[in-house]
Amino acid sequence: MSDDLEVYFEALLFIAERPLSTAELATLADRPRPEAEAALASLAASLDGDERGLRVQRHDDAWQLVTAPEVGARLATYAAREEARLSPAALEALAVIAYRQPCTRGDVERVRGVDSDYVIRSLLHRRLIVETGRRDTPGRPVLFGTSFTFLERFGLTSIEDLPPLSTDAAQLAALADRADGD
Amino acid sequence: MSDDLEVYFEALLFIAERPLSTAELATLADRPRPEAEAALASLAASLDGDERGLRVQRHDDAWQLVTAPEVGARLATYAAREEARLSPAALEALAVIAYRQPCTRGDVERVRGVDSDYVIRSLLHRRLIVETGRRDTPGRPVLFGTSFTFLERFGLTSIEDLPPLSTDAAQLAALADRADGD
Amino acid sequence: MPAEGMEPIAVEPSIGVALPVGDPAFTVDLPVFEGPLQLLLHLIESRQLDVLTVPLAEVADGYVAHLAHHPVDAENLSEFVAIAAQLIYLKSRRILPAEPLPPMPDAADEPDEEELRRRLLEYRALRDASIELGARDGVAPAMRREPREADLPEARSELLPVAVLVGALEALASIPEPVAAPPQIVAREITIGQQIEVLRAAMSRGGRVLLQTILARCQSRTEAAVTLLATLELIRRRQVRAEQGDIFGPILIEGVEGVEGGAAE
Repeated sequence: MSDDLEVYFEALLFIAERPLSTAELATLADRPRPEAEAALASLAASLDGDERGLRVQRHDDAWQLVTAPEVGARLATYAAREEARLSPAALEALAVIAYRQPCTRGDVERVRGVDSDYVIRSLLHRRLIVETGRRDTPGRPVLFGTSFTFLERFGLTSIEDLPPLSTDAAQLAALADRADGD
Repeated sequence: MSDDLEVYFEALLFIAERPLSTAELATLADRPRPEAEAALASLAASLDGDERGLRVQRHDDAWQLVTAPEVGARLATYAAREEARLSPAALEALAVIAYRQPCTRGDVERVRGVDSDYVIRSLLHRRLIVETGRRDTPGRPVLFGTSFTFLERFGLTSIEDLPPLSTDAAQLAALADRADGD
Repeated sequence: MPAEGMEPIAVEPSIGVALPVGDPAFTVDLPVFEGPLQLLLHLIESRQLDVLTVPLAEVADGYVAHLAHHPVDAENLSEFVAIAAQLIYLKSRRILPAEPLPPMPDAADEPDEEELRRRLLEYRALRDASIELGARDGVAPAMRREPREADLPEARSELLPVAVLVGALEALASIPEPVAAPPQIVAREITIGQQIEVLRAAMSRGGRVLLQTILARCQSRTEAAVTLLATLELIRRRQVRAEQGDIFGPILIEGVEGVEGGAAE
């Protein structure tokens, strides 16, 4: 790596105590935003490709430096972090939000078939999800999305890293097509 | 870089809150000391050679990850901006400690609802809070209070100058008063 | 073993009335299903049927039996009952092809098997993903570096407004607290068996009754839904016949001659 901007961004993300947005990083570097974005993408790729101990995590146009998931298990032992496991119900709601974000409480309840107010509050409380806005439909329901805390906890570099949904997704699409064709 | 040990050490030095000795690193990796030392030297050389934003610094047999000296001056811009700005998490913890001092980490966590170990450490590092003693309950947890630096940064002459809280916030902060022994 | 081994099922009036739902001996091996899709999927998967192709009416009996005999999450009882009604409708349509049931008052309420199947598939995909997520919960986290003073180069510190401290607590106070978790199991006071008894009692005087009369006495939506379910169950057993002159008109429930209540069991 020799690009000046990448060197600067790596150091900046190292000392930053919060995720930095592309806009902030561009301002700090005094460069146009597309250039900053390209440098960040390149930094992320080079950390990934070189099999280093660190990774760039991206979520909602913000960036942070984290440890590589490959060493996460060994580090978790070192850090001796103890967090209460999530209940199956909370995991279900979290999965719906992670895969369908941004989505509303109603969306979660439609998929799960049950009231999900309590689990969504508990996910909010654990900072695993955040409110991302409101949907432009009657009642303007709150939209939820996952947070950096979610990515950290599950060892993901971005939500694109989520394992694909099982083949059911394809089956669903096929069913939908069939229904549309009727 | 593909050596397993180097990857682990880079991640470990990244999250460690203090410099780690060769002996500690060897123990954590469960490898003989010379092997650990060789991996650390190799990690240091590769970060240096690749002209990255980070460097491994060795001081008296203790190792830490630091930013590259080349970017130091540019990082000062960010630091100045950041000094004036505490993260939401840090502000929450600082506010709880300011209004309910002296209080323990457990008190802060009860109010915030999340683990607050790191954030309290970061406030200690910024010298905004200090240890004031220990609570006389089982486990004798450390008590924290605000510092002189805190008063300076917020332009207060004493903590009696803190503005009053709304009912909701006061009720929330009062959770910290439940000294039920952490 | 769960109830699906008990086919063919019939909802026994006596069951449920004195059902000791809180009895540990009764609940020991049974998962408490939180939602109807979870239960439906469990029934299909435990019989190794294909969600894509199985006629959902085939699991109607197992579903109703489970609902009648085992505890489910009481908070979501009406959702369970709604799906039960759909399944029983689908089943009666298969049993009585020549005698179509009266149309639903609202076309949108007409149970749609493919729509239910689509929901099941979507639920299954996300449930599987949630299991996968659960397996990696905190196992190999990507860890942030927490800030420390040594990282930041020396910088001139500026005055901070005290308002930010108050603001932090106000913001924290505005985060909704999770309300206390609902109890997992509460005694169910209304069962299909009970409502069957109610219907039979009403029919014992004159052999027929207006369904609307019974529904008007119901104290809750759940009770009304269970009553409707009990009616469907009696129709399924051919112990009663239902007649409705026109849409939204009164529904007359009439005992089928020669079938004494309970004699079929």
